[in-house]
Amino acid sequence: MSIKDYKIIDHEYDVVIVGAGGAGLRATLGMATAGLSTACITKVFPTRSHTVAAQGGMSAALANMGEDNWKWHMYDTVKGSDWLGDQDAIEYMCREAIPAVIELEHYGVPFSRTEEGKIYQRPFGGMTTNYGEGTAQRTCAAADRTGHAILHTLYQQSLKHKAEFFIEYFATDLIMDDGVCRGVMAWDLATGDLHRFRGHEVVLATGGSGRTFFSATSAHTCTGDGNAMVLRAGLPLQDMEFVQFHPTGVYGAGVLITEGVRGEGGYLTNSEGERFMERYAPNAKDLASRDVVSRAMTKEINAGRGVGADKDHLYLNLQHLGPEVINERLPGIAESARIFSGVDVSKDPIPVLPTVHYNMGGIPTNYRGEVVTINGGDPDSVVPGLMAIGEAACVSVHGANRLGSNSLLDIVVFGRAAAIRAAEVIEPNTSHKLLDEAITSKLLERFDKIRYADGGTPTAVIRDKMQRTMQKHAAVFRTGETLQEGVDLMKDVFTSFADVGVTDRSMQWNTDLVETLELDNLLIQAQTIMAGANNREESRGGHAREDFTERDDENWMKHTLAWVNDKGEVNFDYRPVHMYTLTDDCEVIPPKKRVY
Amino acid sequence: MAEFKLPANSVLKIGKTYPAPEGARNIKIFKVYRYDPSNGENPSIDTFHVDMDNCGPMVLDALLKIKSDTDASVSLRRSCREGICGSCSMNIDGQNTLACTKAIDDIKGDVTVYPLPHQPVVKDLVSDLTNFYAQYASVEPWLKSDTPAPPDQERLQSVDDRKQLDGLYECIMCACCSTSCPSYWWNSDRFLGPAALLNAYRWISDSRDDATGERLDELEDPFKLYRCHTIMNCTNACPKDLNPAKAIASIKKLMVERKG
Amino acid sequence: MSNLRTPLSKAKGLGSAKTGTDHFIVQRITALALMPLVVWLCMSLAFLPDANYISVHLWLNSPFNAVLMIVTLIAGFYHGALGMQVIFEDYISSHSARIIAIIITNLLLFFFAVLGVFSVLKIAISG
Amino acid sequence: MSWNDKRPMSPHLQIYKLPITAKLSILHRGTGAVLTIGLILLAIALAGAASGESAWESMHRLLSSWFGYLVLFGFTTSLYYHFCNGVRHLFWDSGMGLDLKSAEKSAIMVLIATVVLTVFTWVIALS
Repeated sequence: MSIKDYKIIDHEYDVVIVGAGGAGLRATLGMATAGLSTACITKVFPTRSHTVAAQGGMSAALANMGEDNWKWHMYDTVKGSDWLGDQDAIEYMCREAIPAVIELEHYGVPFSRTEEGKIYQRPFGGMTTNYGEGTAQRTCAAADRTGHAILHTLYQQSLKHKAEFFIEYFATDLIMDDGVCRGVMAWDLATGDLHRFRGHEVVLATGGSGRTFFSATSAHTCTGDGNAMVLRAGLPLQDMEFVQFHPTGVYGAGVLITEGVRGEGGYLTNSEGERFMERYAPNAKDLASRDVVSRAMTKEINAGRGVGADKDHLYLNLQHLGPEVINERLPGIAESARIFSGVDVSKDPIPVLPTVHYNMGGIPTNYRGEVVTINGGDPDSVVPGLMAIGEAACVSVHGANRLGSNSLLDIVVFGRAAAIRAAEVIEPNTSHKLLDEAITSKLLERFDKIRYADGGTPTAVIRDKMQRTMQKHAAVFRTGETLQEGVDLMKDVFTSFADVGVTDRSMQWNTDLVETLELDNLLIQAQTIMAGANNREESRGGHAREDFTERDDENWMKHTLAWVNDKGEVNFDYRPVHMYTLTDDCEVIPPKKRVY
Repeated sequence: MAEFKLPANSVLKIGKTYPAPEGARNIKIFKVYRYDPSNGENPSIDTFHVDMDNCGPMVLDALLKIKSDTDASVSLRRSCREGICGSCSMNIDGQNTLACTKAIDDIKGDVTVYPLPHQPVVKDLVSDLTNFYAQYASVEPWLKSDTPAPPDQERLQSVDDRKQLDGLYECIMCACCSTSCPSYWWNSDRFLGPAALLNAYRWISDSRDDATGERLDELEDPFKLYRCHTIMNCTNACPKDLNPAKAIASIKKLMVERKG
Repeated sequence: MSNLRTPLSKAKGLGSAKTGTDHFIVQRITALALMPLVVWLCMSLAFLPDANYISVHLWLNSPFNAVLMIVTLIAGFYHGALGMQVIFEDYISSHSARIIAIIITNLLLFFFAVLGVFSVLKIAISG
Repeated sequence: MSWNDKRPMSPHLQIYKLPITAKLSILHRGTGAVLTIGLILLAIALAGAASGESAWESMHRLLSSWFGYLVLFGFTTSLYYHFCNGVRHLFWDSGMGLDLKSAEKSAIMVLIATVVLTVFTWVIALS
C-alpha cells in the first residue's frame, strides 16, 4: 500500500489538545470557554484517563483543618523537589492551588467535608506547617477517589460547555514546520481514518510513561505518547531520570494504595513488626516524602527484614484505624486490597512494595505551559505552537521528587494556566499557514512502515524485554555499573524494534498496531530515562546512586535535557534551575540538607 | 417486535481453536467472541487453551496473555487494570463485569468472553458505546445552581448531605449495568438505562444542586424512566457494588411525592 | 432514523413526555386494592361448597359479595390494561403497531370488564 | 428498535446468565399476562352464570374436567405468584428491600409463599 492511498481528513482549530486526563480536560474547558475553537483528541474516553486512579487528594493551603499558608506549601514542594524544582513555577502552583481547588468545588467535585461543611483535608507525605515544623492537613480529598471525582467533574463541565472531543483517536505525530508546531496527526480507531488536526497551539496532555517499567501503578495506556512525539520532533525531554517509586503498590499486582492511608494514620512494618520509618525519618516517620520512604523500604528488604515467603515486601497496617474511618475515608483501597491481595484491611495488613508511579521529568515548559528548549544560548526559548501540561510536562514543579497530592494540583493549575496563555496569544479563528504536504507524507511513512512491519519479533516480546531491563537497571537504588549495563541492554532492545512484527494489518480498532506504536513511543523515552540516570552522577530526590550518595549542587543543580536520535542515541545538555520567584511575595528557598 | 433473536449478520459461528503450549499442565479454556470488521464475515467464537501456571489471576490477565502469546489481533479496551477506569467492561461467564477485577478462579468450567450485550460491535470485544455516552450527557450531569458561589470559598455542604452522594458519585461509566438490562436491550433508543439514571439521581441528591424540579421534569417519561421494571440486573452487574435499581426507585418515589 | 443525527440529539429523542407517573401510581393503587380483594375472591371460591348454579347465584346475591366482585373486576381489568400497555411498549418497536395493540387491548378489556360487571349486577339484582 | 446497523449486534438473551431477580421479573410479567386472560375468563363465566342455568352448567362441566382443573390450578398459582411478587414490588417502590441480598432473600420468600398459598387454597377447595 502506498502512502497516497491513505485518505486524510483535515480539521482546523485554534487549539488542539492531545489527551483528556485532568490536565487536558481543564485546558479544553478553559480554552473552549475563552472562545477559542478547541479540539480535544484522546485515545481513551475521557473518564478512562489515568487521572481517574488518583486516590489521596489534591494539595492546597486552604487551612480548613488547622493553620496553613501557601508559602509553607511552596517550601515543602521545593524541599520535596530536592531543590531541582523551578521556584517561580512552584510559587505559581502553590499560590494558585487555593483558587483552583475552590473552582473545582464550584464545578461540583464531591469533596469529603469537615464538620463546618468545608472541604476535608488530610495529612500527606512531606506536607508541613511553618517550614517543616508541624504536620499540615493540606490534601483536599473526596474519600480515596479524589482523581475519579475530579476527572468526572471536569468531563461533566466539558459537556456543559459543549467542548469538542475526538474520542478514541490515537495521536501519532506532531506536525512540525521549521521549528514551529502546526498540528498533530491522529488515527480514528473506530473508523480507521487518519486525521490531520491543525491548531495555532497544540497542547500535549498525554501523561507519563510508567509502562516503560515492568511493575508500575500506571495504567496500560500510560505510554507517554506526547513525550515521544516531542522527541521525534527533535526536541528534548527534561529530567527523565527522575522516576518516582510509590512506596505502597500492592505486592504482585502493582496496584496503587494511596499515601492517604498513611495520612489517616496507617504505618509500615517489617518482618519484625517494627515501624521502621521511625528510624529513617524521626520526625515525619511514615509521612516522609515518597523517595525517602521507598529507599527506606528497599533498605529494609535488602537487610533481610522483608515479609512473605521470599522476604521481598513489607506490610502496610491500617487495622487499628477501625471500620468507621476505613469506610468513610478509605473505601476504595479496602476494595482494592480485597480484590488484589485478598486482604480484609480491618483485620490484616496489606502486602506492599515500592512501585514505579510517576515521571517527574517530561517536556520542558515554563509556568504558562509553553514548551521551551535551549536555543542559541537561551535556555527558556519558547517553541512556537507547542504547549505541554500535566505529567507529560516538566514545568518543573516537582524537580527530583514529587510530593503526594501535588500532581492533581499540577494538572489543574497548569491546565488552567495553559488555557489562560492560549487565550492571550491566539486571536480566535485566524487562518492557518499552508502546510507542505511533504511533512505529512513523512509522518505517514512512519505509520505505514510500522503497520506493515513483518519482522520476526512480536511487539509483546520486545515490550517485555524493555520493561524487565528498566525494572532491573533503573530501580530505586542505582549504580554506575548496572546503569551502564542498562544503557547497553536498552540500546539492544531499541535496535530490536527494527525486527518487530505486526500481525494485524487492519485499520479499525487494530490494537496490535496501537500497542506497537505505543511500544515505539516507550522505547525512545526509556532511552532518556536509562541514559539520563547513567549520566547524572549524584543522588537527588527519586534518583539515588549508590556510587554517588550525596546531592551535588555544585555540578548537578541543573535540569537534564535529553535528545534521542533515530538510532536511539541520547545527547545531553542542561538548563539552569530557576532559583528565583515570580513575585516579591516570597523569597527564594536556598538549598539545604533534606531531612524529614 | 423487539429482537429477541440475533440478526442474520450477528449469528455466531465456530471459530478457531488454539491449543495450549507443550507441557502446560494447568489449562483453562477461554471462549472469546471475535469479529473482524475488515472481512465482512459473521462473528465467531475462538477457543484458547491458556496455561494458568503462567498467567495472572484476573480474566484481563488471561486476555492480555492470549494477545501477547497467541493472537495479537484480539482487540479489547483496557487501561487502569484496577477497576476504576471502566474500560474493560465485557460479558464474562454470562454476566457483565470488568475483566480486570474478575478472578478466573471464580469461574467454573470454560470462561466465555463476549462484548457487552446488545450493542453494535466494532471489533472483537470492543462495542460502540456512543449511545450510552450520549444518554449520560442527556441528563445534563453537571452542577446546576441558582445560588451564586461564594467568591473565595467553597460552597458549604454538611457531612450528612455529602453522605447522600455515596453510592452514586463512584460510577465509573463502564456500562455493565445498562447493557445487562433487558428493558435497555429492547428500548435502548428511548430508555435512558440505569447508568444515566443513577447519574441523574447523583445530581438530584446533591445539596448544592438547585435543579431537582427541572431534572425530574426531564425524566418523567414512560420510556426515559419508566421502562425500569426493577429487574435488578443492573445492581447485580455493577462491578463497583453500586445500586442503580435503588437510585431509579428513589427517582420514581420523588416523582410520586411531588404529585401531592 | 437518520444516522446523520448527532448521538446527543438521538439520546434526547422526543424529549420528556412529562407523563408516566400517573400510570405508575394508578398501577400501584389498583395493586393495593387487589391485595385484599384477591384474598377475598380466592377464599370465597375455595370455600364455595359446590360450584353449581344455585350456590354461585346465592353467593353473588349478597350485596357485599356482589360489590366486592364488581370492585375486583374494575381494579383487575384496570390493572391488567395498564400492565398489558407496558408489555406492548416494551416489546413492540413500531410506534403505530404499538398504539394499535394498546387501543385494541384496552377496548377488549373494557368490553369484558363491562360484561363482567353487568353480569354480576344482573345476578345480584334479578336474584 | 430494529437493527439497521451494519455491524453485528452482540449476543444478549442468548448468553446472559439471568440472576434469580431477573427470572422472577420475567415470571411476574408472564403471570400478569396470564391473569389478564384469567380475568376475561372470569367475566365470561359471570356472563354465563347470568345467562341462565344451562349456560352455566355447560361451562361448569368444562371447568370440572381434568383440563379445567389444570387451567384453574394454573390461574391460582399465577395469581398467588403475581400477588406475592406484587407485594415485593410495592415494598421496593416504597424504597425498602432494594439491596441485592434482600432482593434475593425476598425472591425465595415469594416462591415459597406462592407454593404454600396455592396448596392451602386447593386443599380447602378440594376438601
